[in-house]
Amino acid sequence: MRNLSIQPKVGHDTRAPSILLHAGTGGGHRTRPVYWPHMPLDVGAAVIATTRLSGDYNILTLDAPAIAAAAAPGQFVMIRTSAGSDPLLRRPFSIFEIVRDARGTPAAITILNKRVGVGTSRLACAREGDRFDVLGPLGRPFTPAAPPAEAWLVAGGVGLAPFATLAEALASLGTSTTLFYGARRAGELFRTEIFERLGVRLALATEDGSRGDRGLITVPLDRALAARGAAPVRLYACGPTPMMRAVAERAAAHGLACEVSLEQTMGCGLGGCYSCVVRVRGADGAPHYVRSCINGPVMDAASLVWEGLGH
Amino acid sequence: MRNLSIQPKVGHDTRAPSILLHAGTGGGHRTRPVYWPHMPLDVGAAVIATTRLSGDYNILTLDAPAIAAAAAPGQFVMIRTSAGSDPLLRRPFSIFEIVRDARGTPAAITILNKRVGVGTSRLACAREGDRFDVLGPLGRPFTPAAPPAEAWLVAGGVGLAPFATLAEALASLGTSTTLFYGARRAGELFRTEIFERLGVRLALATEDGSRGDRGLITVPLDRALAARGAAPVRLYACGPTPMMRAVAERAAAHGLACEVSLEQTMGCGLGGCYSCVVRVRGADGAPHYVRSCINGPVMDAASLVWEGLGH
Amino acid sequence: MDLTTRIGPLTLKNPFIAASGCFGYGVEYADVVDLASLGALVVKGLFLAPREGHPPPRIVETPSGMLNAIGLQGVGVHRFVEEHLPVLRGRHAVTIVNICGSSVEEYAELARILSDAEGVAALELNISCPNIKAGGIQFGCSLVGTRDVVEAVRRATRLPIIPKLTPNVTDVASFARAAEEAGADAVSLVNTFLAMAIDVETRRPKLSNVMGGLSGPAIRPIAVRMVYECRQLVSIPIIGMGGIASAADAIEFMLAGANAVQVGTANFVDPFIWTRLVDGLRAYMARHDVARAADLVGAVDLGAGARR
Amino acid sequence: MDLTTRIGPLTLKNPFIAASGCFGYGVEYADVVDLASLGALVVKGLFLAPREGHPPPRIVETPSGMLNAIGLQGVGVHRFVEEHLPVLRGRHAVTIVNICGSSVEEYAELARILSDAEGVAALELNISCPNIKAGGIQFGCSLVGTRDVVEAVRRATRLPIIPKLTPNVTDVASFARAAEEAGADAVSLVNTFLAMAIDVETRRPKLSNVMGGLSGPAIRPIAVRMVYECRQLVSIPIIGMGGIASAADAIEFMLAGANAVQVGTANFVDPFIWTRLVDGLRAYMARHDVARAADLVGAVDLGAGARR
Ligand SMILES: Cc1cc2nc3c(=O)[nH]c(=O)nc-3n(C[C@H](O)[C@H](O)[C@H](O)COP(=O)(O)OP(=O)(O)OC[C@H]3O[C@@H](n4cnc5c(N)ncnc54)[C@H](O)[C@@H]3O)c2cc1C
Ligand SMILES: Cc1cc2nc3c(=O)[nH]c(=O)nc-3n(C[C@H](O)[C@H](O)[C@H](O)COP(=O)(O)OP(=O)(O)OC[C@H]3O[C@@H](n4cnc5c(N)ncnc54)[C@H](O)[C@@H]3O)c2cc1C
Ligand SMILES: Cc1cc2nc3c(=O)[nH]c(=O)nc-3n(C[C@H](O)[C@H](O)[C@H](O)COP(=O)(O)O)c2cc1C
Ligand SMILES: Cc1cc2nc3c(=O)[nH]c(=O)nc-3n(C[C@H](O)[C@H](O)[C@H](O)COP(=O)(O)O)c2cc1C
Ligand code: FES
Ligand code: FES
Repeated sequence: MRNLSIQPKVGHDTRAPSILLHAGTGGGHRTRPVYWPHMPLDVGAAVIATTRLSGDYNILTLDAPAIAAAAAPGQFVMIRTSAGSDPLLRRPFSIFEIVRDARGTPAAITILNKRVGVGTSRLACAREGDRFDVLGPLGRPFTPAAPPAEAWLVAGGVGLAPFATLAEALASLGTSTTLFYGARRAGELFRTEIFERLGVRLALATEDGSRGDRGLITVPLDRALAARGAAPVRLYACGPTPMMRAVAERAAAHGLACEVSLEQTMGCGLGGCYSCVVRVRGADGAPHYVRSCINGPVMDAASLVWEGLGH
Repeated sequence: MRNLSIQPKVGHDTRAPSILLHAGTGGGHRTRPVYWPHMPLDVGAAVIATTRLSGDYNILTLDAPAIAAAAAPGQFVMIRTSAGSDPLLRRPFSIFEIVRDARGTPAAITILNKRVGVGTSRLACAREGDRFDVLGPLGRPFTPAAPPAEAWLVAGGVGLAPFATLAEALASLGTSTTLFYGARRAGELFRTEIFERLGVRLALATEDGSRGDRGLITVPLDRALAARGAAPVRLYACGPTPMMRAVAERAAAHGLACEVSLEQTMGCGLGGCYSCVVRVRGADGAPHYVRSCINGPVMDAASLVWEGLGH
Repeated sequence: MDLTTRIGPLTLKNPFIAASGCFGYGVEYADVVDLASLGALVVKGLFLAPREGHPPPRIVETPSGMLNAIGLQGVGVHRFVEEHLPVLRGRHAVTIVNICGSSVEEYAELARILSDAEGVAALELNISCPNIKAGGIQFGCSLVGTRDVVEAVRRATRLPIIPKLTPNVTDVASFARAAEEAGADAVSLVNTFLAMAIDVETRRPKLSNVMGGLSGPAIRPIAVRMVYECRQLVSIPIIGMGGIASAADAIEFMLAGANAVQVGTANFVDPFIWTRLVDGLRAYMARHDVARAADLVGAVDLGAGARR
Repeated sequence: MDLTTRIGPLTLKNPFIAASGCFGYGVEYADVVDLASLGALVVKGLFLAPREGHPPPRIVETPSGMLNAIGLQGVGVHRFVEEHLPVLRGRHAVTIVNICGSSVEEYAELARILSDAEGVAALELNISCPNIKAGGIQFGCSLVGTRDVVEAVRRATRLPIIPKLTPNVTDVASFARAAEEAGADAVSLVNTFLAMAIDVETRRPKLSNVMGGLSGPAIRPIAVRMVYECRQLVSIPIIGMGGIASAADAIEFMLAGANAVQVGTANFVDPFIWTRLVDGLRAYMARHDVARAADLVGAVDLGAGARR
């Protein structure tokens, strides 16, 4: 593997993709972007390294400098896991880390992969030198809180994935940050050192009590909410739907802003297929389906209709 | 790779699969074989080694001792090149070598693979440790000539594949053997040392004249036919159809026995699908389609109808 | 755990049947698998007379599927009865014979001959082969033709009769109903989808016959839908097939409404699939606390939110 | 080298068209590909009114294919004309609008509205969507329904009209002929195959709508056959589709009889496919010494030995 190290990225681009900035009617050919501030790229990326974390989890380092350079925290890539047509569709993955070379230039991305089916199994078994088509960066990123606000990141299991880049952005803004991170057992709490290195406070929970609080991540979260001071808090959640919903309800109860990163089934990742919809309440108060690939994956928790939300 | 060496196999089983030995009507459950003297096995075989010979050719060593132990010269295996359904069907390959351990016990088989499409590309790119389902041994093997008859093997390109095991069997019978081996250029004449080690005479030809005779393999073959002595000669041919036909015609003209190893498209390799048919003239003189997977791949050249034969 | 399934008067020891044309005459597999361990096997389509079939290429692979245009090469019914049936009987195989005629009378004649032979468990009426000009699909694409063949065979035999339906129609369930009304004991579906592949380099069709039948995993979701549709309309047993390659696939067909399933193309890929199917079904039934495989038939749960 | 292809009065700069429902309203791809470089794009099926579509799950993957039951979520024709059409016009996209009605009158009304809008190149009549109860396939599965819709739209507009045919019928070519006789400028085929997938662990259908439409490489050989059959029966242009994922696949459809092709599912897998298609066609034409892409249309060589 090439000699790469992870270093905080300065001057993060955290603009959201400008959903439907109209290009105007004046025939202005290719002047203003309609959807994508950064045109997504499709990169035939070599696997630079693969690190097994457990039977189900591994980290894949992919040689995709252009995507690494363009990505904002919370964005994702669509990875093609077969050259043929089985499996056919790409699979969405959060960009876990931006790997930089010695000069700080983005050189690669990593993916925190959890094996659940055929595509993730291929990524679990990938070896150095294998190539995968990687399309990205895609989707609406997080809005990082700036001081004096604090940032509380709430991760469940593989829901940790979008938070490493967010923590970097928060660190570069000087925002005080806490990671609430829950998993089934201690052995499934991965890569906490990334966050510690960035000065992030950790609050851990495991279902079997083998590390941190015993129980769900809401145990330390509720304690922190009860004890919180005057500083405004911005919540970020990624994980199983019931967990995100629990966080969103607490955010609402405490009047806190909350962004969640959704993981709907996605056919295209570009707004083309309308497969990835979730319901949000519009200006009229009525629920409407919107595409979580371009209106998300990061969405304002307050607008979401949780009833019927899958995964 | 494990420490394996190729050694002549003693006491070769060269019985043909007994096509339709009827099991009788007497309700004798599982007593006598109907089709297969050795029940074919399906082995999830690990790649022990892969040796690149050229851009298009490689040799794959597969950990399939049970198949190695049961195989007769000219038999083939059906290899599944994907775990999923694309590509769907297995691909047929001659058993190239029987690899034996230090004690002479069959330990593995090798495959001489020529990349022509999706399945052979996967085998070309396979790496140590990869696993493939390998079904075999299958098909009707060669009938090795015994002294005083001589054996002349005529190979074109990847048509060399079934002859390494045949040469072994001939060597153990003490049969005087010549390999006529043609390819496009010197760099595509592979593994001649296997044959030299067994005492096989070589007659080579390349289309560009870079080694042996310039032109087709019929150049040295015709010279040998013109010069041959009194000993009866048995011909064996494997390669492109026009080459095999040319050999068969010469065999007929000289009144020599000739077996050819055919490479029809095969769906199953077991006689189940009727995809692999070739026409042979039956007792009535009329041409009938027979399945080259179980009536072949090795067939008596005299019975074959060459018109319309593909590949 | 009860894996048996009933197809009219026939009780199969498990729901897994080797599909016609994908298992030779059964004898080819006699040394490879224990034929008696299969629910049943269906032999290659038989006409009265021997047939040469189409010239090669007879198959071509397509994404997750294959086309075939074998053209029903076969030994004819008489040689089958003399040569192959005794072997199958010797191995205690439950043998279903797939028959094919170019006239209604030929189907009836085949049924009479096979009724007199020892060791035939049932007849599958191939009125759906897309690969031959006369016979087969000409009946299977018309409700009248379907009814005529079934009625004629019904009069000719007391063997269970199972018309095999083509998927190349607008409303397959209406054909299942026509078959049921005409006296069929069960229906099997689907046969292959008429399809075509062209070699762009030579501009020639990849099959000598120009068109062929698509089978394999590619067609599975369409076949499942068709079994489901038929289940809504008929009460006779349904034998489902189309791309089954695992126990889960088979269970999917059963939940959609199939009483038994056939496996064709997957047998080419894995001739030892049969024990995997039985083991997989057993494991599933244990996991889900299902005592009788028959309880899975049509047990898809449409839930409250379902739209249809 | 001439890549142009004519669809009735319309001349496309190349034969590659983005398929309806697989390219959003086109605007989503405006920053990803040069919309003007496509032969044309077909926007997502539009009704008069906005629609919410079906609840998720709306798609599920199957072997070499996918099922979808989006349920025609859409902004309705008026918002499309106001919001999206100007963007497409601004990018010089050749825009074909896919319209869908629950009555013949709704199709005609949509046609009138779109005739008045600036920047609509043609109308594709979606009479073949398998995923909605009213509208769509009820017309596409009946010859009379097909004729009625085409005639009504013909009276309502001077835009080129292209009925999109369903493959879920016994004889698709008869529908192509009905469309031709009723005044269609071209036909496009195939829409998706009605299909179903069941999660065996939950026993629930994998799609909220129970059934969905199968698309992708899995269906390609059936779609090629259907295009070929239609080519034998009609003389209007045919726009072929179904599983096209490469220039070779597209050329296969052209040889079978397609004047142009649409690419749907493959655009999800590779949104940058369009340049690969154009480059691949050019390379093929150079290699085979073909001056005009139009010369490939229907140029399959059945040879002497062909049986059909
Ligand atoms: C924006 C986004 C970001 C994501 N980031 C990550 C990440 O960083 N790391 C990671 O490991 N995974 C991530 N996922 C989930 C990942 O995409 C899925 O696990 C993957 O697509 C499953 O593919 P498969 O072929 O392995 O499973 P399949 O064989 O397709 O399915 C296996 C099982 O997984 C279920 N499944 C399918 N898709 C999803 C899904 N989206 N979420 C949950 N279950 C699913 C299926 O219903 C099925 O039961 C993300 C998803 C989204 C939408
Ligand atoms: C009994 C037998 C023994 C064989 N032994 C060997 C061997 O030892 N080494 C080896 O490299 N190959 C051998 N072959 C040929 C090998 O099976 C084919 O090359 C292989 O199946 C092609 O698969 P693919 O997926 O790479 O090609 P595909 O992608 O399926 O096809 C690519 C191209 O190859 C052509 N093709 C497909 N099958 C064959 C075939 N059987 N012969 C020639 N061309 C074909 C196709 O028409 C197409 O043009 C043998 C074949 C048989 C029947
Ligand atoms: C090579 C081949 C030959 C076939 N021959 C017959 C046949 O003779 N009679 C018949 O009814 N069906 C025949 N079929 C159809 C199969 O029995 C089965 O209906 C179809 O292949 C779908 O199942 P599958 O996807 O499991 O293969 C044949 C299929 C294949 C692939
Ligand atoms: C997600 C999805 C949505 C679709 N929506 C429409 C639609 O709105 N109108 C329509 O006529 N066809 C629709 N189709 C069908 C496609 O346009 C096309 O006919 C079909 O997918 C076959 O082509 P393909 O295999 O290239 O995808 C849709 C297909 C998919 C996969
Ligand atoms: S994934 Fe296709 S629209 Fe969102
Ligand atoms: S390959 Fe199936 S019968 Fe020979």
